[in-house]
Amino acid sequence: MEHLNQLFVEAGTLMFAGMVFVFTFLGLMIVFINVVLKRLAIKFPDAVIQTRSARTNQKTKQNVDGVSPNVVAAITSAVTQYRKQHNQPSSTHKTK
Amino acid sequence: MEHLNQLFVEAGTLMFAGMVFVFTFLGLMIVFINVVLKRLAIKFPDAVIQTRSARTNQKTKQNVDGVSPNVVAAITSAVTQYRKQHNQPSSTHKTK
Amino acid sequence: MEHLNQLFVEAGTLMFAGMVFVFTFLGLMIVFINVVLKRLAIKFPDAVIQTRSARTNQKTKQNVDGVSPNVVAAITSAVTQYRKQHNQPSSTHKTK
Amino acid sequence: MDSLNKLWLSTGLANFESGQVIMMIVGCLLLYLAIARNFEPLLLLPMGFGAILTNIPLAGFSEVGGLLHFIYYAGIDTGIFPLIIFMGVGAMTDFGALIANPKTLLLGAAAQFGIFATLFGAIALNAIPGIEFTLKDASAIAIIGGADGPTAIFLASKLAPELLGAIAVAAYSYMALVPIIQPPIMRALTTEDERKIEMAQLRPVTKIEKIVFPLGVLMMTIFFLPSATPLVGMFCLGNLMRECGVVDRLSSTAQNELINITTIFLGLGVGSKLSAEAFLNIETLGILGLGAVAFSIGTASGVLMAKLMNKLSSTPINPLIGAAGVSAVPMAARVANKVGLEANPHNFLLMHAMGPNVAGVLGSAVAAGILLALVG
Amino acid sequence: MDSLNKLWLSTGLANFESGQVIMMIVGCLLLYLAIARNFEPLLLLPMGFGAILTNIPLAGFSEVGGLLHFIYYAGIDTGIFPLIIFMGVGAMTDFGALIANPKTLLLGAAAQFGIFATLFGAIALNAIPGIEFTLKDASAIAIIGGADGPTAIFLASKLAPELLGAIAVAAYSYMALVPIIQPPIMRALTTEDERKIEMAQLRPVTKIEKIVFPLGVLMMTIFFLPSATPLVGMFCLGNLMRECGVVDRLSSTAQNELINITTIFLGLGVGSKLSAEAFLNIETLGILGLGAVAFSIGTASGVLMAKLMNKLSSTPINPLIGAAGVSAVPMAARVANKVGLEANPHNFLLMHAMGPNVAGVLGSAVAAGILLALVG
Amino acid sequence: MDSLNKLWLSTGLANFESGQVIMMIVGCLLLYLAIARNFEPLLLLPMGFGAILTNIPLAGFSEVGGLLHFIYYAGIDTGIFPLIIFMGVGAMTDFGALIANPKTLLLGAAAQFGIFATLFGAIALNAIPGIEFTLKDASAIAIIGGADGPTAIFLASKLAPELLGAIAVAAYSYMALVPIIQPPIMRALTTEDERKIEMAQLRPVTKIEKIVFPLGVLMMTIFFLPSATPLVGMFCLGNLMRECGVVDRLSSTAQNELINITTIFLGLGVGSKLSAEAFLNIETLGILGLGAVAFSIGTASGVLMAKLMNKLSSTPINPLIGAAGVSAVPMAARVANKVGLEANPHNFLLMHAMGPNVAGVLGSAVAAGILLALVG
Ligand code: NA
Ligand code: NA
Ligand code: NA
Repeated sequence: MEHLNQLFVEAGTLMFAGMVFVFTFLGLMIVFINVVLKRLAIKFPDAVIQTRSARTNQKTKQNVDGVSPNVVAAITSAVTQYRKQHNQPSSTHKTK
Repeated sequence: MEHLNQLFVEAGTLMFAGMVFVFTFLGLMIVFINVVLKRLAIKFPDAVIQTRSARTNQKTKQNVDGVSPNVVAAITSAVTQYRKQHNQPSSTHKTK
Repeated sequence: MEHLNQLFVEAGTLMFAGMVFVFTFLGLMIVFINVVLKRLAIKFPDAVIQTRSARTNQKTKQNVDGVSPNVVAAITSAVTQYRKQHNQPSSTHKTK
Repeated sequence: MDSLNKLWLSTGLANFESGQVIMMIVGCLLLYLAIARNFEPLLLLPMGFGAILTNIPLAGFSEVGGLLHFIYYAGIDTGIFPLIIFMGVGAMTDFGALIANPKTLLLGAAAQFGIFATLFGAIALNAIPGIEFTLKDASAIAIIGGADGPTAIFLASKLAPELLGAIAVAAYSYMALVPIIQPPIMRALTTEDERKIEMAQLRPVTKIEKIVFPLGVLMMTIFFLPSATPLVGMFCLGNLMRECGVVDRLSSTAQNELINITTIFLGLGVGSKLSAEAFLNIETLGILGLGAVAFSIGTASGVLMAKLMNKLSSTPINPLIGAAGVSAVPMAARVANKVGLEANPHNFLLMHAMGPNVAGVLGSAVAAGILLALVG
Repeated sequence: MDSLNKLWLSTGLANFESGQVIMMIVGCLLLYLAIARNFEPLLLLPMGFGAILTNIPLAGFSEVGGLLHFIYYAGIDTGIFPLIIFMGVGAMTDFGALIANPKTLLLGAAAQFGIFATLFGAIALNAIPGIEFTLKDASAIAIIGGADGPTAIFLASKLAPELLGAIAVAAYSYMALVPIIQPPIMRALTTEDERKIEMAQLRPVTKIEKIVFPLGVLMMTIFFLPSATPLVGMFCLGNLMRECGVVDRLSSTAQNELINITTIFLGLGVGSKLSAEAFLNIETLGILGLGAVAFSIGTASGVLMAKLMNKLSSTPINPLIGAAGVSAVPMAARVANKVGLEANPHNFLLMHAMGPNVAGVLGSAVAAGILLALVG
Repeated sequence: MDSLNKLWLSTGLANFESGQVIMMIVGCLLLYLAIARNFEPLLLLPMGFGAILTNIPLAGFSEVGGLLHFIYYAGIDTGIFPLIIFMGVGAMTDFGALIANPKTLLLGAAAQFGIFATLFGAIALNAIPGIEFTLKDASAIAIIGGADGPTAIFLASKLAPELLGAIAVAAYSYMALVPIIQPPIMRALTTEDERKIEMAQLRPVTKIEKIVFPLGVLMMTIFFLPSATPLVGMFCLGNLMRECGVVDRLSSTAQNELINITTIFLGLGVGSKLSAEAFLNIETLGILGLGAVAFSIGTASGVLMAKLMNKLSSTPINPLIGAAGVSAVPMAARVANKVGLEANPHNFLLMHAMGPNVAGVLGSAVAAGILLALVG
């Protein structure tokens, strides 16, 4: 009983210290995001070139895909099917 | 020679016991298929929805084989995209 | 100092022996290519069928990029190639 | 005939012990849940199969020289498999929603109360005769409340390997049961009006933020909680590979082939801990019960925290997204979205719930680090 | 110059032994068969390459610390590589044809007579001076008749590791020679009319049957032959992953990347057993001879069993499909189809032959289990 | 409170040593170079991350039982990871350009002078107090001049494991700096007219040549330099799988998933050698300096050799392609192409430079074998 009481005290301390620590830690992460990341985002915005290249990418894809509008939909479905078989992006998280 | 005779007896026994066992075992598997699986098949037939999707699947496949231009183009693009993502021939050398 | 001198001598010897060996070795490789490989190339030229299929391949690629009416053939080969590289359903069993 | 007799003595039928039979049924049950009920099949299927294999008489799968013995000691006892999976999960995780709305980190923190309250509860169970949980055992059990499979396996393999099987079964089962466990608690603790709250659209997040975020998280973990760095470090490595844009082939492999290969072996290895001696006892019942408690308390804590924040915050916060703080990515976020849609058919909470959802992953890794530091 | 002399003494030319030269030629022969003759290239190419590497003087590939030494002891001595490959083969195998026509299991059983007859023959070879096969050796050799590579490697690594190289070479070579070995035997044992027999179309098989089948096979193996559960268990795990429909990403990885990676290393590791001492002796000749006998007897047994069944059965059975019972999937089934087409150009036996073909895989795994239980 | 105090004592902040802080900054620098500067990111990113992880106080990543300790001793100390990567690189390498113009092998040979001259230089550095390089150390350092990452890691792990971290950092950094280091040297040693030289189109190469080439290279290595067969053998295995056309699925796996998985772990494992004791000393400065010297001398030797060959040869040879002899595939070949285009906008040297480029890979593997044979 003595022993159990001591365990309870230890568990209670753990609970308290643990929750304090978790909140402190994730709270500091908020500070980090609000202070460091926001400044970085202002200083290094996503480059216009990058946006452009992304656009070019999309264009390229359309070109590769074959320029016919019907085909685009077909491709989307083909790619989706392919991803389902090989990537399963929505369910992958469950892997853990 | 004594020893060899004994080995022959053992090998013969093994041959007999082994074939009996193999036939018994695979024979029981026949029973299992005929009794258990067949009943399960009746009790849980493939859902209609599933059959449908299977058919759609088959159709898609047939189209691929049987040249329906839209879908076919879709696959080409899927393959191209896939290759881009997985092969990257120009940068692969850098792996080393 | 004595020791360092000895190291220098060893390093120099290594440099000399190493470069001699490297040149000899790669030089022999030149002989190997010029003598063995060239003869093999004459004796076993790439089969005409293969050259043809290679040409078709090139054409196919152009077709895929340029979206010409021959797309159908391109897809067939793309799908076939893709299957060959990644699934090989017919020969996979041989893996065992 | 001597040979046939020897053959009979080498059959399973002649050597079965009742415990093995029961554990095989447990294994089949896990397979059923995985296949028919879609309970986290990627892990429960190999785990259930491993449970069957390890209980086969004479086969020696989990004895020295056996396949599952190799797998367990090479991959789980060392912690390598859960860490590789954590790297893959990191490579699959998009922290965009969290960076856009960092307040949701507090929800991920609050939900960890499920862990620490369960730790207390596990100690309390010692009052029941037949149950004797040390502080290490209790910590390993409590982590079930983190709703994060690899974290639970990693911690259990360090603190209480003999309970690993039961803990993994409980963790993955309850993760699969999230859509059943959470909604009643969420509805009970919120009003209709609260559930209808729509939230402001998230700001776009730049590439640099996404790249620096995992590095920042790692640095903070290094400074304040080195014992969590194996888990957080591998997670951040995966996430950095994903976001940096220069090692896409590594990121893709980490998310696909590598995590798949590891998952098969992790499942088999965990299943090998489902032996009769280790599983068929009253402690397993206790673990299963505590697991349910842990999930419920975590859900409630998250929702209550969100209610509090909604009152204090200038921008509206739907309390439902607090439930996603338990992690169980992305199931818990989907549940929040679904319950929200019931109250307000135009209210799509999914993206908003992804913030607390991934915060919960970090939160439970941090909690695991605390337990390792203080109890391990 | 001292350095140049040291360099000369470190060349291969100054250190070759004749056995090593011969074994390198054997390795090159295997490469030739793989590349130019398409003899099971996926395994024979790395195996031939491994044979060359292991016989390089001074390089120490197969000595402690060498690459092939690591590969062999980590992957083959433990049985891990063949089991992973068996899992992948399971994930590639469709049991539909077998479930639709379960009688064909008897053909897969009959063909295993090739194994047990060869065991007898291997003992008989002891009459030749210089050959001394123990019962373990004979069992490992006999399994060549199973026409199943990973099964042969697994059993040989357990019962007679010193014969592993020769057994693997024989197994894969004869598997590649199936289209040459089988047809004459098939034609000799059947009449033109029998070869013309057309078979009834197979019934469709439901999803539930395909899911429960591997579990049923596993259960039966557990009950009656636990020593076969490593092979059968991993095979059934792969097949279950394939059919259950909820872990497609695991199934795909097992069928592709995982089996490919393992195949490379399995081949290299088996090749490392092709050293001069282990291979260049009269026993290897005996093994190669016995392998041919095993394949022939297995083929004949299958065909004869099919003839018998055709006479007793109400539905017609083409005896040619009995030859597919030796496994060698899918080569043997294709051979049955081809020989059938010669007799009747409208007779497509491929699907019908897939039944005995996959039954043969199970049959030889069962036979391997029996040998392990009684001899191991 | 005792628990909070214990928690504080378990933080990184309370336990940091200055060396660890500096090494973390080095790790971050490597990440920066990889991500922002695109310096060989596939290896430098995991390496930089590994450097951070290994220097975390209390976390024990590189102590017995730690993740990086397992990775290092299983994969790098044994040489397995670099050899697997070499196999993958072999599977990615097309020797067509080399076979079409075999003279370029001499350029690949000449560039290895960078290695042996650096060996001499490393010994000379012993004159500086605080630096004491043995002949083994000097050899491991010199191989940086080979401009080949896995070769450098393999040799360093055998000859001077305590220098492995610095050597790998230097090797990959300078490989990434090839576009900056080489052009000035190339321009200084050639005239405008020489840079303008156009080369004759390469003859087509048949399939049989490409298949037999790796086997021939392997045979020559076996005859003359068995100590190089681990590297050359695995490289040739990969190349044979690529060219033979019958094992495409193995070749594809070797080029993609297998090399990706190995690269992640190789990088982490190498990073684990970046501890303060091993890296923060004057010897590292020496290694970094010697690395730059090695690349420069290698480049110069290649260019000068090409100038000589251009004078002696009947067909014109652009001296710029000599610089590609250092390997650093395909970067060095691209640099040669780019510098050539500056002088003559119609002069595409890329394919011509691929010959010496892949010759350089063979050349440095041969050089590594020589060092192993004479010094190891
Ligand atoms: Na959590
Ligand atoms: Na068989
Ligand atoms: Na080089």
